Amino acid sequence: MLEARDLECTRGERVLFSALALRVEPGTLLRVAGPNGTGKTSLLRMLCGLLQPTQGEVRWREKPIRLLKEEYWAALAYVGHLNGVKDDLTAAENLRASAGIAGLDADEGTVRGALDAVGLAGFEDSLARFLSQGQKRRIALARLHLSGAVPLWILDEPFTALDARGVAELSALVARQLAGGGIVVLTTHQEVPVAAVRAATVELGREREPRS
Amino acid sequence: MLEARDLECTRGERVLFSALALRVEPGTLLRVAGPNGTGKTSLLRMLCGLLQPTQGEVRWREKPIRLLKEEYWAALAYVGHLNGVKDDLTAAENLRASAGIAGLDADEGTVRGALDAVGLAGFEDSLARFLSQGQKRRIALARLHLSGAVPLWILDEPFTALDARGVAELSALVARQLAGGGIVVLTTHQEVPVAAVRAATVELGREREPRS
Amino acid sequence: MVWGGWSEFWAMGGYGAFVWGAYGVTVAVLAVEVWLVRRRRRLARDEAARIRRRGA
Amino acid sequence: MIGTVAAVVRRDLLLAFRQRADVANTLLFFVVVVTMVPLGVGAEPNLLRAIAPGVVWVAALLAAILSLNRLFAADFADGTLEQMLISAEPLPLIVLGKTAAHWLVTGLPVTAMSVVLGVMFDLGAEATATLAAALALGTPVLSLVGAVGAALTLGLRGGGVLVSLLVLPLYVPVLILGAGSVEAVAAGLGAAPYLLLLGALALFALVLTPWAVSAALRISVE
Amino acid sequence: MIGTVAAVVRRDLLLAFRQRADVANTLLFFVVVVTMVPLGVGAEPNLLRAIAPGVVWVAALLAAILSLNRLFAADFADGTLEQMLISAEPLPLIVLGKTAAHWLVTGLPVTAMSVVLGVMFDLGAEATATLAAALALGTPVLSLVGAVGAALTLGLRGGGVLVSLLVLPLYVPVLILGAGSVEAVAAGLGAAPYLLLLGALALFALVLTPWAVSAALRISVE
Amino acid sequence: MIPWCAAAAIALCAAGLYVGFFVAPTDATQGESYRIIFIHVPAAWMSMFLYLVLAFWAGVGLALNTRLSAMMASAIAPTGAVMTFVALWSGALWGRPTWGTYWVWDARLTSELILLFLYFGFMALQAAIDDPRRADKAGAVLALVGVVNVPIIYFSVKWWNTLHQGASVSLTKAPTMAATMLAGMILMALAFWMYAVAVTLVRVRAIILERERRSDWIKELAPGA
Amino acid sequence: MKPRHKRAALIGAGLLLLAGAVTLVLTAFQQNLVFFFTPSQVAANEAPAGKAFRIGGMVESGSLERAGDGLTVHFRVTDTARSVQVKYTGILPDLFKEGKGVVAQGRLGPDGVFQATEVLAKHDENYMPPEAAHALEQGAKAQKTMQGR
Ligand code: HEM
Ligand SMILES: Nc1ncnc2c1ncn2[C@@H]1O[C@H](COP(=O)(O)OP(=O)(O)OP(=O)(O)O)[C@@H](O)[C@H]1O
Ligand SMILES: Nc1ncnc2c1ncn2[C@@H]1O[C@H](COP(=O)(O)OP(=O)(O)OP(=O)(O)O)[C@@H](O)[C@H]1O
Ligand SMILES: [Mg+2]
Ligand SMILES: [Mg+2]
Repeated sequence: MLEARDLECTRGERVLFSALALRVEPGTLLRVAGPNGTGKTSLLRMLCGLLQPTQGEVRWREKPIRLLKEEYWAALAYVGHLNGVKDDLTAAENLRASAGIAGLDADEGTVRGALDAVGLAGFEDSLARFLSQGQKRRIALARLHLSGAVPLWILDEPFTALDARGVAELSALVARQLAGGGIVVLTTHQEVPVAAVRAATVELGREREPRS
Repeated sequence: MLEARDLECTRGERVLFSALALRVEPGTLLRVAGPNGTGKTSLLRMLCGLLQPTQGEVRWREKPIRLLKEEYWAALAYVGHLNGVKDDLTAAENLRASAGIAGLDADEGTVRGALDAVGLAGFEDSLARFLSQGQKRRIALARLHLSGAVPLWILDEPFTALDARGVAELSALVARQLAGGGIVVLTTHQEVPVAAVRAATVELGREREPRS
Repeated sequence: MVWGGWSEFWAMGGYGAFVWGAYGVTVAVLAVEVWLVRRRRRLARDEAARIRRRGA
Repeated sequence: MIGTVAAVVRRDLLLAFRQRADVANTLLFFVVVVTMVPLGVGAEPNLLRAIAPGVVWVAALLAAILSLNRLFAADFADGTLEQMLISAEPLPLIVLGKTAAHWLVTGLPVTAMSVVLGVMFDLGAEATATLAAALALGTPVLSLVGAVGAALTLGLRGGGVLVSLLVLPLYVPVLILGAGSVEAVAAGLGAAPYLLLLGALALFALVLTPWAVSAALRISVE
Repeated sequence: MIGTVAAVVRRDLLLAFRQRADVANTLLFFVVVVTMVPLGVGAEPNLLRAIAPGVVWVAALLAAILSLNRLFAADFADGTLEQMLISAEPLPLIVLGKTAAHWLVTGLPVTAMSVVLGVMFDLGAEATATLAAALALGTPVLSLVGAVGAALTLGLRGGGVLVSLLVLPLYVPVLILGAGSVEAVAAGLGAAPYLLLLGALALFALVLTPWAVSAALRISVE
Repeated sequence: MIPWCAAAAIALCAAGLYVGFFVAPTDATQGESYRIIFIHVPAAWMSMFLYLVLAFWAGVGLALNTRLSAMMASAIAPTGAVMTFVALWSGALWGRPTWGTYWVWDARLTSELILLFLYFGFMALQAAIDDPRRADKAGAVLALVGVVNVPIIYFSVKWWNTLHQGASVSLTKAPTMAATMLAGMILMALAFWMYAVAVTLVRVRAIILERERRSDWIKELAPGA
Repeated sequence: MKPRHKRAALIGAGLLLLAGAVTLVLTAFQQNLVFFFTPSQVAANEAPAGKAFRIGGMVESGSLERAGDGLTVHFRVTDTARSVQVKYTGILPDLFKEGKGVVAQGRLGPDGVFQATEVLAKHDENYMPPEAAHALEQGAKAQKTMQGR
């Protein structure tokens, strides 16, 4: 169970949001919505423990993630704006490297299976440099197939650059994760095409106007 | 009037498409559709003259662009996958630099006006490094406001990272361009939310399956 | 008293250039630091006061 | 047309100034080389005087080579280069602007610094002036020729090395002429022929390389 | 745990190998510096022998500094670094892996090259061996300490220069000990105390810097 | 507190200089040039001491996330750099008449120079970072890494046989220095200390005003500050 | 392994390595790592042959001779046990005196004379007025050696 208490985010001199509280139970999809520049990405990064809140704390299973550290991160998969894909590695090498960094061990079969699942069969050994935008995004998303047992997924605009079939496949994947009792937090400017039993939305930047 | 004859595109060893012909009259919106990795971006870059077709040619007002060169490019505005935005320049500086490169001269008022028009009022003097994804995209799109009299726009997934209002504003802009007798070629995986009188679609990668 | 007169004092037994060079630069550096830090405080205070006036 | 060049130069200088790295890096590079050489080699004035011109020229070469991959890489990675290729202005002009900016942040500081170094190493007025003049004529060649290498290897995997391999042989004449000029002065001969040749090289490079760079860029960005 | 380090090292080496630039660039840098020095100084063997260790060490330092910005910058720009920060494995281990890879592509070639250089400059077997040993112990310190600087200045505007400013003072002891060891041997004394101290520095750095780097990375990526 | 420290600094400085120039006798070997001791040693002591204080506050700030301690650290740095510079400068000017050279690369001198660069690095790093919170933390990491240098400076004369002399004043043995000379030196050291406290406090107030100008409590503080 | 155990293991390994580092440092300080060599070391052939190095000690009382050109001097450097003959041409520092500390850079000639290229005076940590110095002079000076360590 993921919980945030009294979160405040300050970037530069602007307070993006404050006194934000949320509580996400297993099996729930949380959508973070709001116009450009209102702090969605910042919130997700806080939930990941990449950004320290200026106030408040994030808790995972009743313990502050600030203390849990690696224990929390072992339960987390994060796909950010940036793909974390190296142009000079092939798709398979990229995925294997990601697994190594995350501390998962992925054998050849798992890696190929994951790439297959995101529709990159046949491109395993192409350098990422020679893949299209959407194909690179798929490499990043393939990480979700590796970390099968990870309960918490945080996805920042995961549908970007995907074609219609890609969107559908990812939606199905998210639905499966939810059905399995996982938690998914995501942002998207499109309508969320996920059939979730339990869903919630956090709306950022309601009243705020940019200040110079 | 933009025209392509018998275009063929080969990337690596794969033929992405061949014998592609198209003809876009003034006031027409051309959407290039197709799944990830089928060559949409490649086609747009060919239309820009950035990529040489392995076969066929692109013609602008009945002359091959290969010969027209700067004359053609003076009539073209292209917004690619990549924003062409420098993290270390402010929004205004970025836009001014783009104008300089494109050979337009933009005075202070024009630049501020363009940024205002894409909803970046108040962020003119923020370094792009400190802007959100959507805000960076808006800087790239602000170029379209500068090049008022340019008849041909080529936009590669222009709606990416924009929020709902951003999408609406861009759609209105595209509609205005079309109404003024301009041509717009774009790709998008979402439904095109533009009310165009004359629209056409090129569908790529219909039958193609990725080959290894 | 260890000195026979001012000129002897300034001469520092022939080491005047070194002794006064060291002292002089020290005094200069410290003076500059004091000036800078006071200027910084003044600017900060003015700025804060301006914000306060605007905000109030 | 001049406006375009100016706009590009202004933009690149602004970027260099923002990142500050570029300008100061070159200067710092010299300070480092110069303070490290006595630290490592021992601080004998005669020895240092003997190696000073060599050190300055080697450092100039290194500064040029090491900064070459920065010349187009950033613009390539973030899409600005594409915009340059489809500019309504002639590409060679834009290239000239970028090269000029590169020279302003590498060659010019080197040249200016060489005067200070000449004094520090006690080279004597005439040798110092010759060193500075040779650098003023030679460093533009380094930037212009280097740009061809940078453009050819843009986005290639082995980029960094390739550039050095392509460019180094072309740099050797500049190095020989440049070092030769200072030695000629030290030997009591006139440096004029060396400087004239360097000037000729600079003019050749100024005229020919922008076209080569433009062609190379169009190929590399495909 | 070891698996993580290995995975990171493997990945970085693979990347370095793909880009090839990294390894070969360092070597090329050496060859350039070293072949240029006789050009500038004149090829008197005794003189060259005297300055050779200093030159090699200065070049090693420069190579280390110049490659530092590549250490984390690419991973930062493309989002991989974020993934490392939220890895289930301890960050210092991952950092260690990256630093090890950095050493393998900069320090190791330098060390290997030094043997060739020692022969070229006719240093004699013992001095050459000492030079190589000193480099083998000293270059890891350069990589480890440099990583702190690189992590602290990640994504900053003045990055390049700042790194040099932060890291150089910390490099000076390594330079002095390293050059001193060879001189001691050339003077007919034992190099042992120098090498012992270098080894101690290396161990200290090995233990302490990964934590500092981890802290710095978390701060810089915020 | 600031006026008191400033007044104390001025008074102690006057007393120290009086003792140093008019009471303390000429040194047997160095003649009058030794009078540089009255700024060299206090400045050298303060340069090391201030670095330790800086690192302490930086560490506290990093561990407890208290902003004030980080600001203390930033406020100390320039004064520390000034002290280091004075120690180097006066030492060099002292070295010429006594040793016969302004500079040698011995352990004490080199490590003191490194200290100056560490101060510069700390300030440059903080200046380069726009976000004050990140600047504080990054500076703290650097400061803590640099702490190893201080014992090296201090013990260098013991560990190596350097050109620089050993300690004249230490806790474990009687000072090897005439009493009036020592008195002058101690007075000047106290004066430098008071100076450092005064300047640092003024600077930290300025920093607080700069950083917290937007928060409410500062608005009450501003007019009277 | 749980993350907490991993952290503990890492810290343990770190402490081990640190202990190793300290051992190395201590071993290094047992050997000689020097800014200058003493005459005894020179006599024991510990100083570099045919290379420039620094020699440190006291100027032996009564050993100083000035040559006719007024610039060249000969003196002996001693650490009370052994001494080395030094020849130097150039300006001496003011503090250069018989019975005082000195550090000279140069190389040892085949005749056993140290040809100095640079002579620096080394001051000890004693500061006292001339009268006191005079009083101490007799007894203390004989034993006083260079501040070697
Ligand atoms: C640039 C040259 C010099 C530097 C960087 C330097 C640095 C230092 C430092 C850092 C200290 C404080 C260390 C401690 O408290 O143990 C110190 C102390 C001292 N220095 Fe220097 N010094 C220099 C030149 C000199 C010279 C030329 C002399 C006189 C011959 C001198 C005499 C002293 C004395 C008497 C102390 C006090 C030692 C004590 O009682 O602890 N220094 N110096
Ligand atoms: N590193 C940074 N330093 C300072 N301010 C930043 C930084 N990153 C982002 N910001 C500011 O924080 C605000 C929120 O950014 P964030 O990326 O969280 O927005 P977002 O809601 O994800 O927007 P988008 O929909 O465009 O992705 C932006 O207005 C931006 O100006
Ligand atoms: N530089 C390149 N060299 C070789 N092949 C490439 C290169 N760039 C792209 N390709 C290949 O060309 C194909 C089409 O790429 P393109 O970027 O045009 O696709 P796209 O239709 O725009 O896809 P997306 O919807 O993901 O953006 C891809 O399958 C890719 O493998
Ligand atoms: Mg976002
Ligand atoms: Mg595409």
